[in-house]
Amino acid sequence: MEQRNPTLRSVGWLWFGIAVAVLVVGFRQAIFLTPTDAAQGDAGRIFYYHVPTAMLSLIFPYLNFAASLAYLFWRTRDPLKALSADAFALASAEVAVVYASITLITGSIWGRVAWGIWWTWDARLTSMLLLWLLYVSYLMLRRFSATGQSQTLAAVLSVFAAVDVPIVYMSIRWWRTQHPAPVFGGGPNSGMDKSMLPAFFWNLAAWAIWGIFILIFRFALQRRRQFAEQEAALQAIEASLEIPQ
Amino acid sequence: MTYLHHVLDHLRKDLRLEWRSRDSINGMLFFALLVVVVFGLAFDPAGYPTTTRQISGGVLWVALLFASITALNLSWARELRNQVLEAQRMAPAPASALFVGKALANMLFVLVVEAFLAPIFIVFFNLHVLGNVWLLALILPLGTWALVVNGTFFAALGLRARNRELLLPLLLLPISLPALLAMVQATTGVLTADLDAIQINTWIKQLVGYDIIFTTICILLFETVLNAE
Amino acid sequence: MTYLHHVLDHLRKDLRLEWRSRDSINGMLFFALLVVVVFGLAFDPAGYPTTTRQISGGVLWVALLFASITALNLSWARELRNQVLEAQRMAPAPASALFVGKALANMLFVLVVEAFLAPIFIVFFNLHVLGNVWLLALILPLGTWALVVNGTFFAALGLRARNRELLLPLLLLPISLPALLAMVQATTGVLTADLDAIQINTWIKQLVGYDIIFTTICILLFETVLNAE
Amino acid sequence: MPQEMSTAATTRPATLANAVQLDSVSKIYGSFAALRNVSTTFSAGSCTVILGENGAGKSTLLRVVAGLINPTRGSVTIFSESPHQQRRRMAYMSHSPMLYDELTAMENLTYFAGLHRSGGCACVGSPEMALRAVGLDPGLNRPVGQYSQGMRQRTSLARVLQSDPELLLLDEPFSNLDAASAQHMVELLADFRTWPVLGGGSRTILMTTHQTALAKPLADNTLTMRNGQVLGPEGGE
Amino acid sequence: MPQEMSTAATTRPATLANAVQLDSVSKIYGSFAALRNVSTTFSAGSCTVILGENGAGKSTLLRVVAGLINPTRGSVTIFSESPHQQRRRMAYMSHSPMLYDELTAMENLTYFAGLHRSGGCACVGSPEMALRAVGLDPGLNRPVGQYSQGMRQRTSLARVLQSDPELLLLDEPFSNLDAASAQHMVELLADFRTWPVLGGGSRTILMTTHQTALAKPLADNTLTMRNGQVLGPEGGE
Ligand code: HEM
Ligand SMILES: Nc1ncnc2c1ncn2[C@@H]1O[C@H](COP(=O)(O)OP(=O)(O)OP(=O)(O)O)[C@@H](O)[C@H]1O
Ligand SMILES: Nc1ncnc2c1ncn2[C@@H]1O[C@H](COP(=O)(O)OP(=O)(O)OP(=O)(O)O)[C@@H](O)[C@H]1O
Ligand SMILES: [Mg+2]
Ligand SMILES: [Mg+2]
Repeated sequence: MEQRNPTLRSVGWLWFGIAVAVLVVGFRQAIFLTPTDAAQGDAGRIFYYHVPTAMLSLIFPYLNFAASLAYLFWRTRDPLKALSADAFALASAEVAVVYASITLITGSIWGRVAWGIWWTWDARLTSMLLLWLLYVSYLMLRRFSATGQSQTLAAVLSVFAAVDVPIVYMSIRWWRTQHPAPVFGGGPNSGMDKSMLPAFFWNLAAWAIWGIFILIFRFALQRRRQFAEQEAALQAIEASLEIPQ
Repeated sequence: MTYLHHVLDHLRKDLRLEWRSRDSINGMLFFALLVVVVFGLAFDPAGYPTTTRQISGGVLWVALLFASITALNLSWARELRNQVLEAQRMAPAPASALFVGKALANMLFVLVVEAFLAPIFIVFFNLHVLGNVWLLALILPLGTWALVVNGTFFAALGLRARNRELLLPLLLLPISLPALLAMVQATTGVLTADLDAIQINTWIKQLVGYDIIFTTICILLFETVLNAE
Repeated sequence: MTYLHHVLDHLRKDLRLEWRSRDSINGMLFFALLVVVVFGLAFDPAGYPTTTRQISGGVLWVALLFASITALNLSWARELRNQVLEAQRMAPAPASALFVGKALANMLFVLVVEAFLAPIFIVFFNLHVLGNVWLLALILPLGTWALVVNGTFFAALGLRARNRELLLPLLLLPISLPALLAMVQATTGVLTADLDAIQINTWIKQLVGYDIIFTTICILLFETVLNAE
Repeated sequence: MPQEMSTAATTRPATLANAVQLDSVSKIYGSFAALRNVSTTFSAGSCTVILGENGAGKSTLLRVVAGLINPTRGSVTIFSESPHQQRRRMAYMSHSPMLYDELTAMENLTYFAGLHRSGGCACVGSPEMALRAVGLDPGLNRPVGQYSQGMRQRTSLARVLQSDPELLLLDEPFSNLDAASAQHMVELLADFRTWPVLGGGSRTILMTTHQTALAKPLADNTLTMRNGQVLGPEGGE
Repeated sequence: MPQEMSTAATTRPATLANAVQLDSVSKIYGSFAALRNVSTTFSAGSCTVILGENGAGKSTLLRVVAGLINPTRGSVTIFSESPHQQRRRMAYMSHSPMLYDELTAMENLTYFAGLHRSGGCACVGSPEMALRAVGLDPGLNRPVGQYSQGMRQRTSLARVLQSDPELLLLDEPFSNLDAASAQHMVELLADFRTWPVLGGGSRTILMTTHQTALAKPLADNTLTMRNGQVLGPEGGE
């Protein structure tokens, strides 16, 4: 078991420490060091939390997709590997939901300040909401189905969800959008002011490190649960084997 | 060819089962009708004809969506009743034929409901279609198939879960939202004549793409779902 | 007093059953959310704020209606599972206590869902309440009780029918239409401030009357329904 | 509640009172008669076993006696009243357990005990004692849904026993039980018959089964049904 | 398909081939082991009866052999292949009838025969013959839902027999049957074992039951299970 391993455990603590440290640096950069945005005032600082989490929340679903495919592939060939793929899929789905939630919340707070409304059915926002809904329904399925079958069914649903996400993007591209255009790789006016860059990258790094930390932590937890279950079953088998027949 | 025969066998069986009871179709029809009435009461169509035209595409699809959700659940509950499903799993015929047969049967049922509902809907909401009516004959089946193919699949997926009836909408709605969006936009576009031909075309193309992609995935993954213990 | 004890026993049991799984509440909550999103996509509230205000009362109640229908069915399905219902019928405790206990439990569940849903609804539909918000705190529970008391009753009525899930909406919707009308009108009136206080008052009075009448009828007739073979 | 062996049919003083009386009872489903003009009585204190092939109407008879279905024609009286009024004095156990899967055995039993109370407190039965009597641990903290079939059947028996019924109706109590569990249940029932009744009456048992051998030691009378009619040795008269 | 009496266990030439082979099979539900390291073989042509108390894992074993559940560990081979690949040669009958209530017996059987065909026409089984073999009238125009339990059980048997299986899995085929129907079913099964197989193999039967007396005349071997393990005389070796 990986968690019982002391070196891995200290690596885990180290990673946690780094995550917290970088989050603190990012916070300092974003709140105290960067000049106030001319147009939006201090509310513009939500940018440093909204955009990194938004970007990351688009990555975790694909980790979930990859893990689910791996699960489906290994399901009959190598059940043990399949189990760890499943644990990873579950962990990444949960992290995806968390990050999407943060994006939605920071976004709507920002929207309240910038646009005067909490929500609008604009392409970006709607697609983000759908992403959130898809992965919440993934977690719901895992809750509702009986033990033993939930993993396969969840993996199947994950394939659907992953196919759906690009379709969502495509299908609402034609809507008029209120949400700002992409900062990177957009038109000639895209890109951000130099003064904002350090804060942005510190925060992006911080949220990425933090996300990976909770992903692995959740993964290890789920693995431990799986091992405990297996061990209990194994013990039951072994105990019964000792009884002379 | 054998595959086709199997699909037809399943389809015939489902139609026969439905014919013996007629529960699904009658239920769906009445349910959809009620939803239309509820919306009629809630929104007062006569008072605001323009508003009505704007929302009626949405109302139509929402009514069909909820009506079909119950019927889709029923269609698998039949297989579950005497554990017939286990017999299906033991049969050497390909699993996906069962899926295709059932999806086709459900498609037929919902189409029948639509055929009854459409005129009633128009009368009730006092609609004058401003756009090209014939486009609706394309949009309706495409949208229906999008609902039905995913619905049949997810009803099977939730089959052995604790609260089947509750689970299906929870899974189906998020997955079908893009299709729903396309259907509603296209339908409303035709009703109000607000969208030009190119825009409607785009929505229809998306619907076709959605149908093709999801039908393929469903067929590929159905066996896995059926045999997930 | 004994009656009250029995009601509390039943209520406690239902709450405990729900607490063990939390399926109904979670499911209802997510389902209601989905319905709101579906309507949001279908009707595009941001585009037409006035239209939105006009229809959102209807949308809110329709969402709650659909969400609670599934949960109401589930609440009786539990009694059916191991034929516990027969044990209930054999028990010397008054049958209507069972009904009241279950209706109260369902009321609690739906109220919890409403408490979560209301803010989300306001955010998604971008609503500014133009009338007196506090009236809503009166209208919501009254309307909910109207839905729940009839829903619990009709779910019990359809309990032994072949297609339970389909039957409940078919029975419940027509019976609840007057209450639904009152709720929707009163809610919309408060949201748009179109209606004056006297009109809203009238709707609320109607709702109260409906609640009293139907609660009485349900309690009186429940034993008959339970023992109808 | 000691679990002594008392399997042999204890010959009891023949009380004259009838526990159950059926007067030309018919039950018709659609156009199919599940019970045809059944007239019979079961005297208080007796144990009657009803035999008969599938579809003979055994379960229907029991459910009519329990008051769960109303006969199409004829009348049923339990202790000289309608089954509905005598619910407090009888208990019915069908082959499904009639328990909530999500609750533990104790929670289930406490709840059902509550349904039987008439005053403020639930003091009619005592769930712990009933559970001990059937050989289950009242402290077991697992929902009934996770019990094995035999344990569930025993819990179900505890449910009917705790209400201290004078008339006990059992529909195939041994089906799906293995031989040892079935034997255990037979002993329990024999024991149950010896429990004293508060008001000074006696315990009546009415059961159906296909496993004749098991039920024989218990039975005072056997009754055979066929095609909705009672043939065989008439019980209780 | 004549229904002669051939109840006595016909001693067949011991074929060396194994019909079913289980290699240290375990099945774990959550943390509960329903099957524990079961290794056993059933030789082709034998009839094995599995006994054991409730929850011993008999049904689980049968379902693992049928390929309806995958073992958590270990492997199952049917005629040297996976159960999935040998579906065509085996049939499984559980205690629920696995029939559509709304269809008549003929419609049900025709439909299931169709699922077995590999070419254009459904010529594998012949529903009429199977129905006659179990003593039902193929022309009977009533939906199966209105049949009595015994008739339904027979229809269910016809369903599995029509596919002409070489390996027949029966889970408590006699439960809920009255004595006469059960006896009839035993005779049918004995008869079934004498039917010739097209390719020249032999018929293997694997069944669970609690009614030992009924199954005895059929059985070549019996096998006892307890707590998910196979005890008793090992079958088929
Ligand atoms: C609930 C509301 C909102 C949601 C769900 C949301 C969602 C998103 C998403 C998904 C991204 C994409 C990240 C990427 O493509 O890598 C993003 C980026 C961004 N958002 Fe929001 N957003 C919301 C509100 C807002 C508001 C109100 C503002 C400012 C007025 C805003 C400003 C930005 C900016 C500047 C970016 C970076 C653009 C880019 O690089 O693509 N967002 N948001
Ligand atoms: N609700 C019902 N509707 C229609 N027919 C019914 C119903 N309940 C029972 N029957 C019929 O009544 C007859 C008697 O049924 P019953 O359950 O009493 O038989 P039984 O003697 O208990 O048989 P078994 O030994 O199989 O339990 C059967 O033929 C059955 O089909
Ligand atoms: N889906 C499941 N989930 C959890 N446990 C299960 C499941 N199916 C079976 N079990 C457990 O596995 C054990 C063996 O069950 P099985 O049905 O094989 O017993 P059996 O020998 O057929 O008993 P019976 O004679 O009662 O039919 C039981 O303890 C049962 O509770
Ligand atoms: Mg019976
Ligand atoms: Mg079994």
